[in-house]
Formats: sequence, C-alpha cells, structure tokens
Amino acid sequence: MSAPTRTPARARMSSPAPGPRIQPRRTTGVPYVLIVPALIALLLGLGYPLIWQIVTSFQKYGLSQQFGKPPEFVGFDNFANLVWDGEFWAVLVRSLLFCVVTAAVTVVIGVLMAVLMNAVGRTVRLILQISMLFAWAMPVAAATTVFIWLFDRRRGVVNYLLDAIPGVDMNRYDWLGNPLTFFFVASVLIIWMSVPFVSFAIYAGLTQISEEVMEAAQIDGAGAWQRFRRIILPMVRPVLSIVLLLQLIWDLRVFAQITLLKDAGSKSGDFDLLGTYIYKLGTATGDFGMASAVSIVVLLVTLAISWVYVRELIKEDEAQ
Amino acid sequence: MKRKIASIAAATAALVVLAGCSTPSEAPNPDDAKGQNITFWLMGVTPRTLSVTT
Amino acid sequence: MADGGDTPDTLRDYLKTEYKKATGGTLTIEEQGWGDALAKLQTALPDADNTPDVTEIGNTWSPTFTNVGAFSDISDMYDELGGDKLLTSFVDVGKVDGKNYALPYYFGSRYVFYRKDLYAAAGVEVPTTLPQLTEIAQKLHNDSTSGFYLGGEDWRNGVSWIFAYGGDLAKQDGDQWKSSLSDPKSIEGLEALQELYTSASNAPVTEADSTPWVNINTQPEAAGPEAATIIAPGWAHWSIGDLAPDPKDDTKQVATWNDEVFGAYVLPGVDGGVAPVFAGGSNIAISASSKNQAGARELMKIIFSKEYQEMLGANGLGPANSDYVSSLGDDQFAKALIESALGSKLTPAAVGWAGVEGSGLLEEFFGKVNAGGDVASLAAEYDKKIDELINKS
Amino acid sequence: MTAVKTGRIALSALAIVLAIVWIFPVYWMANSAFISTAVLQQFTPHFFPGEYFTFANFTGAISDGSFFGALGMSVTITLIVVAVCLVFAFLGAVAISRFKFRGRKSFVLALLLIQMLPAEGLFIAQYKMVSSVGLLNTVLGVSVIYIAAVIPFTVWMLRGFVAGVPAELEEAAMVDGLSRFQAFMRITFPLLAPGLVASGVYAFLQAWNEFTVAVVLLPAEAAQTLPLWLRGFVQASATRETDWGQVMAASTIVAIPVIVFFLIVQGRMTSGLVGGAVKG
Repeated sequence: MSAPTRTPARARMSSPAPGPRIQPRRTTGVPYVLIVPALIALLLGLGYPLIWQIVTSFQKYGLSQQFGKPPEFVGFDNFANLVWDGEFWAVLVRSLLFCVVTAAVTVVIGVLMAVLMNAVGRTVRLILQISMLFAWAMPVAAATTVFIWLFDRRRGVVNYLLDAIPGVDMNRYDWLGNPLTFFFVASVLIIWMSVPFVSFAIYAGLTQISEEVMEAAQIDGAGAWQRFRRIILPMVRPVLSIVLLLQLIWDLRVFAQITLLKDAGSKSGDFDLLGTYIYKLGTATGDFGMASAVSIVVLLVTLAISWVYVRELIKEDEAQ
Repeated sequence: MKRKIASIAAATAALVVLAGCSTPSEAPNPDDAKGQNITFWLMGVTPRTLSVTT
Repeated sequence: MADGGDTPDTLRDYLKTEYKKATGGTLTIEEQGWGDALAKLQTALPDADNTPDVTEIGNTWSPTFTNVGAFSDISDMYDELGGDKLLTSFVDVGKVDGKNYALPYYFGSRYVFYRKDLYAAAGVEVPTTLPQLTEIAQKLHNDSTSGFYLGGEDWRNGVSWIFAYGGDLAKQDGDQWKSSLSDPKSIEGLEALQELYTSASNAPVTEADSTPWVNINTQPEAAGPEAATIIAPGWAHWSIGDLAPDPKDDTKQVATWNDEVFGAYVLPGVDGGVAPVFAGGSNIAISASSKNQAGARELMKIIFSKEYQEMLGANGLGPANSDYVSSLGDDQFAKALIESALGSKLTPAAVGWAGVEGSGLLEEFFGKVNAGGDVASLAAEYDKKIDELINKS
Repeated sequence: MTAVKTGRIALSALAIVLAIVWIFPVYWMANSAFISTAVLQQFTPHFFPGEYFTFANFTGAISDGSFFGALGMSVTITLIVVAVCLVFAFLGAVAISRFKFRGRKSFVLALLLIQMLPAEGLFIAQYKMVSSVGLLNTVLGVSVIYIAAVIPFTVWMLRGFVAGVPAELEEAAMVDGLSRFQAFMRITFPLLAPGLVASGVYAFLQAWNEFTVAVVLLPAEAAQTLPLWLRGFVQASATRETDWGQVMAASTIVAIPVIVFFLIVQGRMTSGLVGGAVKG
C-alpha cells in the first residue's frame, strides 16, 4: 500500500542515476583540454586580484601605499586587529542571522510557490510565472529604489495603507530608522528578488515526479501534507539543497541593496552587513589591508559553516 | 557606432592579447601646454542621498 | 537664475572656451557623484594614464590626499594665483611642510532660514544668542511643525554647537591629532544640541543630510511647513520660497522667495555675535601623476582669474580670493554668507580625517547623542574610536 | 468532487494574490514613471496616473543623450559575457560530468570557493590589473572580470544538465557509425538547450545589474553602463532634489530590455530549469 519511497526518478542525488554510467575513459587529455578555457577565464579575471588580496591581508596597505609608498609586511596584525575588534563579530553575527533567516524564508516561499504552480491550472500558472519573471528581471538598483520609495516615511505606500487600517497609526513611521525594521525591509526586498529563481528551480524538480506516483498516493488516501512530505520533498531535495546553499552564500555577500538602503537611512555602523562593512573598511576609511583580511576571514567562515554540506555534495558528485 | 564596433572587435581578440598589451607610449613634451587635452573632475557639493525626504 | 551649489553650466562653458583660447587643447569636465567619488579618486589619481589632470577636492578630504602625495607642488604659483588674499584656512588644509598642494576653489557657508509668519504668530523675535534660539524653537515647536528642523545624525550642522561653546572635533599636539569630543566645552555644546534636538526637532534621529528646504516651504496640499526654522548651506535660498508649478515645465515646481514669509539670519553665538559654522566649499589641486602639468597649470590660472572668481560670486559660490568677495552682491543672502563664513571652521587637517568621515562614526555619535544618550560616556567611547583612524594614512 | 473543486479555486485565488504581490513593485515603478515629480511629492500616493499622466519623465531621462551610450555599453558587455561564459562553462561542465580525471574534485571545490569570496575587497586589485594593460573604460576590461565572476555558478548549473543526458544514447549513435563528436552534437546537445538558456539568463542578470566593479573600471562618463547611468539620476545634482519621476522612468527603461529578453526565453527557460537544477 505504501507509496514507493525510493521513487525511480532520474534525479535521485544519492543513488547513482540509472542512466549514465560513466565508463572510466582511457585517461586521455580530453577533460583537461575541456576545462582549459574556463580555467584561463578564471585566472585572467580573478588570478591577480586573489593573489593581491591574500598578500595585502598581511600588509599595512592604506592610501599612502596606493599612492606609491611601499607597503609594509605586518604579518597577522590585520587578522589580530580583526579578532579583537568587537564591531567585526557584531557585523558577522548580524550577517549570518540575516542570511539564514532571509535564505530560509526565500526557499520556503519558493517551494510553496512551486507547489502552487504545479497545482493550479495552466492560465493561472502562466500569470504567476509571468509576474515572477517581471520581478526577477527588475534590475537591483531599480527594485531597491522602488522599495525605498514604498517604505518612505512621508510618501510611502506601506505607511499609507497601514495607516488606513483603523487603530493603526503608521503615519511618518521611519522604517529605515532603526536596525530591526531596517533589516526587515532589506530582508523583504531580497526575498522578493530571490523567490522567482528558487520557485522556478523547485517547480522544475516537481514536474519530474510522474503523474502515476502522485495519483497512486492520492488514491491511497495520503493527504496533501503526507504526499508533500513523503513524495514531493524527497524528490525535490537535491534541488532544494543546492538552491538553499546558493541562497545562503548570496545573502551573506549582499552589498548593493544594503548600500542603497543605508543611503536612504542611517550611516551608522549598526546597519552594516559584511558587504558594506568591508567596503567601509576598504574604500571609506582607506584601510585596504584590513578589508582584505576581513574578506579572507569571511571566506573561511562561510566554508567552515557549509563544510559538512559541501563535503556531502562533493561525495555525491564522486558517486555519480 | 564606430567606437562600438571597435570595442567588439577588440573583445573578440584572443584573451591572450590582454596579457600582452603594453601601455600607450609617452605623451608629448609635458612642459609645453600647447594642445594638451586635460580633464577636470568636479565634486557634487553636498553628499546627496536617496532620502525621499525631498 | 543659476541653481548654485555645484559649478553651474555657465561657468563650465567659460572654462572650456578660455582653456581652448589659452592652449588650443580641449578641456573635459566630469562631475563625480559623492557616493563614488572616493573610490574613483583612490583608484584614478595614482594612475598616470587615467588620472584627472585637475580635480576639485572637498576641504575635509584635502589633508588626507595632500599628505599621501596625490597632488603636485604648486608653491611657485601661489602668489600668481592670489597669494595671501586666498582664504587662509582653506590654504592650510592643502599645505604640507610649508609647500602648497591644494588651494581654495570656493567657499560656502551655512546660516538659518526661518518662517517670519510663524515667528510673528508665536510672538517670537530673531534670537541673538544660541540659548535664546533653543527657547524660541521650543515655543514654535508642535507635533506637525519642528521649531528647528535638524536631523539626528546631521553632524555637519550639529558641529556648530560644539564650535559655539568653544569646543572642537579634534586637537593637534605635535604632528599627532587627538579627538576632543570629551573636552568639557565640546560636551557643553553637545548637551545644548541634545536639548534643542529632543525638544524642538521632529526629524528622524537617523537623518544625516536631508534637503532642509523641503521642510520650510509649504508643500502643496499641506496646511503649513514642516519646520519653522532650518539651517542650510547658503545656495539653498534658491530652493526656498512659495511653491508654484514651473511656467516652463509644469511637471516641475519652482520656489520664488517671498520676503514677507521667509527670512534668514546668521546662527548666533552663545553670548551673541556669530557662532562658527561648518565651512562648506572645496579646494582644487593638480594631480601629481598627470602628464599634462603645464595644461593643468593653465587651467588653474584661468580659475583664479578675476573674471572666473567673480562668476563664482555671481552664482552664490564664495570666491577663494577675498578681493572678489563683493561679487557675491549685497543682498541679504550675500551678507549672511560672508558674515557666517568669516567665523566658519574647517574639520581637523589630520591625515586620517577622510577616513574618519568615511567611517560614519560621526553620524553614529551624533545620532546617539540626539537620541538622548549620556553625552560624556558617548564622547569618551567615540574619542577612542576616532583616535584609531585620525592619524592613519 | 466539489471538495477538490473548491480546493482548486482557493489555490488559484492564492496564486493570483501572490502574483499581485510580486508584480506590485514593478507596477509601482511604471506607475510612478508616468506621474510628474511635482505630483509624486504630494503625501497621498496615486495608484493610477489618471489625470496626472505625463511622458515628461521619460523624455527628461533620455534627454541628456547619455542613455544610448549606456545602453550600448550594457548590451555589448552583457552579450559578450553571456556568450563567452556559456561556451567556456559548457566545456568545463562536460569535462567534470563526463570524465574522471585527477584534479576534478579540487576544480569543483574551487568553483564553489570563488562564489563564497566577497567581491567588495577586490576592486582595487581589479582596477590595477585592468588599468595596467590600458583597458579601463573598455568593454573588454569589464567583460573579463564579469566572466570570471559568473563562470563558477554556470559550470555547476550546466554540470547537472550534461549529467542528466544518458551516455548510452551517445554510444548507440556511435554504434550507428557517427563519430563521438557527431553523436554528442546530434543527441546530447539538443537536450541541453534548456540548460544553456537557464544558465544564460543567470549570466545575463549578473552582467546587466553589476555596479561596484563598473564604478571603478568605467570611470569616464562616456563609458558608463546602465546601472551607473541610473545611479547618476538618483544623485541628481547637489542642489536639485532627486527628481523621483525621472528616477522611476530611468528604472523602467533599464528594466524593459531585461523583461523582453526574459519573455523571449521564458518558454525554454522553465523547461531548462526543469532539466538542469534537478541533476545538480
């Protein structure tokens, strides 16, 4: 009676896909030739900057070095200053919290949106997908500008609508004025921007589940929730895990939206996330040695947090 | 449009050319101002913000 | 009427034609928005192939870039360009070891604009001392109209209260600078500012540099203005007045000054006289890495010529050369500009001052003071933070 | 049956509500673009242009002529980045999903690491590199940086697609006498089209929206891209307040090419996302 738990879908991550068995080719040069273009492009665009960043993180590199004074090797001073600098840890914790919450909500809404797309009729699905496309296509600078406009203290639509509710006085409420509501607006903006990609990716996974499996479960009386938990989720899990990882990485590195929102709000450090903090250290105060050190620490912290998951991804990749 | 085609042609040049480029040659005698084209950067006076208090 | 503030188009065209006449070469003028100017200066100035030949540099950034060697030594041109007639305080922030690198381009200043109708209705007079200003602002203040509109983080205006009570942002001992927010006089000024903000300003505590004239004009559909008094840079007066659709283009609004409704006065000192305000304006310098030193020097001569200085004055920008200050005219705005500029003070000429400004520490500090925090402990905390940056280059 | 019917209607209603929530900011941008700034200043928001309808914001936005230069730069850079990135990433994806070779694991790991590195700290080095070879203010200089930033994700995404196409199909074709390359091109490649579209869309958005690198590598006004052109509006001039009507019109103009590009690829893309990400 029980629905087959291991749906024979092509995309099962953990079990080798029944289709392609990679025969161990004669180890010709072909794979190396194939990855050469990508390697060259990466080296040309990122090679020098990465080396420069690693070297600079061990130097005292300020504006005078930018104007020709030879930089001074200072060993781990930059990293030490960082560790003892309370503000860095505050910004790091704030950014991690922000990216976990934003990424989680994005993916949850994305999954629900995908399931919804799968459940509704063709025309309604098209309407939903077109509106997602419009939202996804809107450039970051334009979307952030509009959100600042919507949440504006005096002329914003949000305050106007909330004010219309009897008993609610939101007149002149300064959304960007205190950290909590500032990050709420930032999170809503980034979720709004990211859901389209997530929902399309998950929807793609859903259409893989063969119709028979879903009908079989329904006939067996499995409720919507059981069907979701026992069939849809396991099926979509591989897409889900990759999309969640990417969303976490992107939301931890968010910069443009926060800069523009801060321009409209407060210049104080209490509103910084890692992106604006690094830019402030580097450009604004001209301490490029410190900014490089922070960037490397952020890379290591991101890797440390996602290592368990990344290793599993690599292992599965090997198994294929 | 001419500049556009030139930049596309440059783009399709093998990326290796990128590493090989050398900086343009030295400008004419710096002491004589005759014919020197110069640029002048102006700063917006006060920091303008996005604040919609305007 | 030129809209003042940045170098209006008439002045740019003049520079281009004059430069063409003098050298036969072409002058390109590019405006850098504030947000990206720092990143561009840091990358372009040191790069001989892409540096601007001449650049305006805010007088608060001038010490930092001058000290790291970004500009050419133009001491030999000092007298020819105006010598001692040039605004000395601006000259000093562009000088290292007695050599001139950046010279004053124009000066601006800030003074108070007020609503005469609201003052009359409340039966208050133009204040002659700073404490008096706080009193009348409190009388004028109500929920919909600020007695004195000032953003919580707006330190460029707030700093006048520190200066007025004899305090300063930082003090120099030897070649090192030390932040002096917790100096008793600075604390006295900050407490006075805190009292004014909390009791007479509806502006958000996180607002740093708004466009204050929006608050003193009566917006369409609104009963009255958002503020009875504001403090703004001199050139703001072109944007203050009765609002009406622009005859030339009805999608825009134009403000025409109205003497019955609007007035201006200089920020009064603690015991009368004039309170020192934050000196607006900027310096100008030749990029050390530029390959067109001669052409750049020609442009400097044109900019410091009598004709151009007087054009600056005609557009409400304070000429760098005191001989031509009269070109500002003698209306109430010119008088207020000159009178307030006389006592104006610059930010510390410390090597790391551009870094201090960029860090946002001052916005953070003034925001917390105006939010009602304990001034003494905040001052000590931020003195320490600023000291880490102020001597760093 | 009615229970299922009403359930369906409820879901459709929810879908419509969500569609409205997601389209509303886009609508608000377009709506404000057709309302004059003076009216936008008023305290009551206007949900329809109605009698305030004006086209002045658009003409104003394009009037200073720098728009077409910026559009040209953005289109040129974006097309080059998308084309080069797809070809190089596709080859890389084929390598890591079709072959076993030493260094494969570290290559895949390196691709992920690059995406974790914050970009804000790199622009000084990128400027030094690009200006040292005299490529500031050029399409090539910026494209090289963008391609390197976009390839890692694109290789990951395409890898899933290539792995999704069974190798047996190729072998069967080879048995019929096709060469290895012909088999690949005739069998596997057509199945990858949706995957290429989906990755192309990602690369397009990255290049079209990029701002922080462009600010430094395209300093000259003549070389600015659309995001820089838009930023210029928001910072207007020091004395004029931000002209919100023009900002919204400029934002709409910047958004239109992207929306058109999306609608063209929309069909292929949704099926594209179907294939690729699932194999990821």
